[in-house]
Amino acid sequence: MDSIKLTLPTKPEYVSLARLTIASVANNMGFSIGDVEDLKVAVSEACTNALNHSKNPDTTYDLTYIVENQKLVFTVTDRGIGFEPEEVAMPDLNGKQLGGFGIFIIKSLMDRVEIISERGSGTSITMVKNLSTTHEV
Amino acid sequence: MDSIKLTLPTKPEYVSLARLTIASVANNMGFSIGDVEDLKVAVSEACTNALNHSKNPDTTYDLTYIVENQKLVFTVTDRGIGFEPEEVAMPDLNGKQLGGFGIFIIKSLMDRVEIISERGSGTSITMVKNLSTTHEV
Amino acid sequence: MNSNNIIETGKTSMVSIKGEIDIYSIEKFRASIEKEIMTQATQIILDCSELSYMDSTGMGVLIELRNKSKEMGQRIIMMNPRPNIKKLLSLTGVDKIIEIVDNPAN
Amino acid sequence: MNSNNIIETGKTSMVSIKGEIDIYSIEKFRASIEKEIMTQATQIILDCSELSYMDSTGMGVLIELRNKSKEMGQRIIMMNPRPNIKKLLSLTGVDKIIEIVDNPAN
Ligand SMILES: Nc1ncnc2c1ncn2[C@@H]1O[C@H](COP(=O)(O)OP(=O)(O)O)[C@@H](O)[C@H]1O
Ligand SMILES: Nc1ncnc2c1ncn2[C@@H]1O[C@H](COP(=O)(O)OP(=O)(O)O)[C@@H](O)[C@H]1O
Repeated sequence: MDSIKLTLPTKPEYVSLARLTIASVANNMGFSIGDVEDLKVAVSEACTNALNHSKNPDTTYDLTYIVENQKLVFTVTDRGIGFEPEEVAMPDLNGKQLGGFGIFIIKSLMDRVEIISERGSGTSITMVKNLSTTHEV
Repeated sequence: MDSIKLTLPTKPEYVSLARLTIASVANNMGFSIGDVEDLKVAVSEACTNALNHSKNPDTTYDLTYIVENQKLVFTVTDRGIGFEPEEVAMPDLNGKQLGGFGIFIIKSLMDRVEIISERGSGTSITMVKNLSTTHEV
Repeated sequence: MNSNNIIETGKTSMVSIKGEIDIYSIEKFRASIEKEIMTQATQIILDCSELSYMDSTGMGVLIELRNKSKEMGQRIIMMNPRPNIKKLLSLTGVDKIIEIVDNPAN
Repeated sequence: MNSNNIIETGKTSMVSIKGEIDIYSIEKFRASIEKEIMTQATQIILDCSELSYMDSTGMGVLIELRNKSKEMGQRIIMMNPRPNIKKLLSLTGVDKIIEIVDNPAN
């Protein structure tokens, strides 16, 4: 069980580093091309939320990738304002709504998602992708 | 001044992540292709030393990249046995010697190198590459 | 549908979208499409053959731009999005309001 | 120097070295060259056209393999190393004991 930690500046220009590193780790683990793309999207959505919503007072936020036997477990953690994950509504998928897709996309693409958020102290979203999953684009 | 931190497993298969991330950061900063290659070599040499020599009892070691105005400052830190940097001899460059090139290569390619090492508590090597340097391969 | 013909008609603009669209590059993307909307072309084709990455930030702006262009009586068409991006367009329902075509020439 | 001719002589082996040689991939590299040394070819050409990365770990093994092959009366030649790798070969003096050739065909 190998663990990789990445601390990134709370700035849009570094979100690509989250994608680059997860793609490399997932490739080496043997994930399919389609799964690697899904992992890039999931980690980016979580980083984008940390930048857009957390009001993170810190100049950095954290990512952890844990390489397990048959799965990749990764977490994005900010030290921002937090929110109530249960109160986030499922987006309308009729092309009218401009936002609100991030968490929905993450949940659609990953095998397991856990959000731990506390008002005033921040949010931590943990995503799991199983290696064996073979639903391919 | 943006700072990126990366904690990697003390294993050969993850050294490529150090190269991947420094290449991305350096590219975005506007370093030339040749300089990016030199940065990849320098960071790899430092990681390779952490793996080969530090006897790091930890499962991980750390990298930091600091993006400054006109330079990239990066550090590789292990929590291993340490050594005396002054006692490292310049390698023979006659093709007879099998090793001892790492620190020599780092010093040749980078603009500034500082090694802080303490017996029993570990080694930290800080390397600096200036953006303006225009010696190209 | 052939890109040369299209450009000749004078009513269609073609924009090639390359690289990655994310929270960093989104404003550049928005600006380049808004420029096309201003030209009052009746059709705006986004050539996505070389678009390697797009996420929900891009979806949101696509919907926004499509609403704007609809007001102007224009159509936006996405050409040759890669499978990973198609998947997201479908997941979010964006493919119901923006036409997606695969150009066999590519 | 043409790779086809070389292979026809039967005394020369050609090995294509691809990707990155570092502390992770070094054992695979060493093994593949040692296999060639065993064939007792008089020349071993390492085609480095697609070798994107090599550092001091690779330099050390190159010197080691060159010593072994010299004992067997063999020559090792590196063909088409990229500028970044050439720079390290020169910096470490490895280019003094291993012949480096640029094949204009590549
Ligand atoms: N890291 C976070 N910190 C605070 N609030 C968050 C965070 N992530 C998500 N949220 C809240 O959840 C909502 C839904 O997020 P999401 O599904 O990603 O869509 P969007 O980002 O487009 O609003 C956000 O609008 C925000 O209120
Ligand atoms: N991180 C480290 N921890 C302990 N010793 C080190 C470290 N880095 C370098 N050294 C010492 O310095 C010597 C020279 O290192 P280097 O120039 O990289 O060549 P090589 O790794 O081939 O020996 C090593 O042999 C080792 O004794």
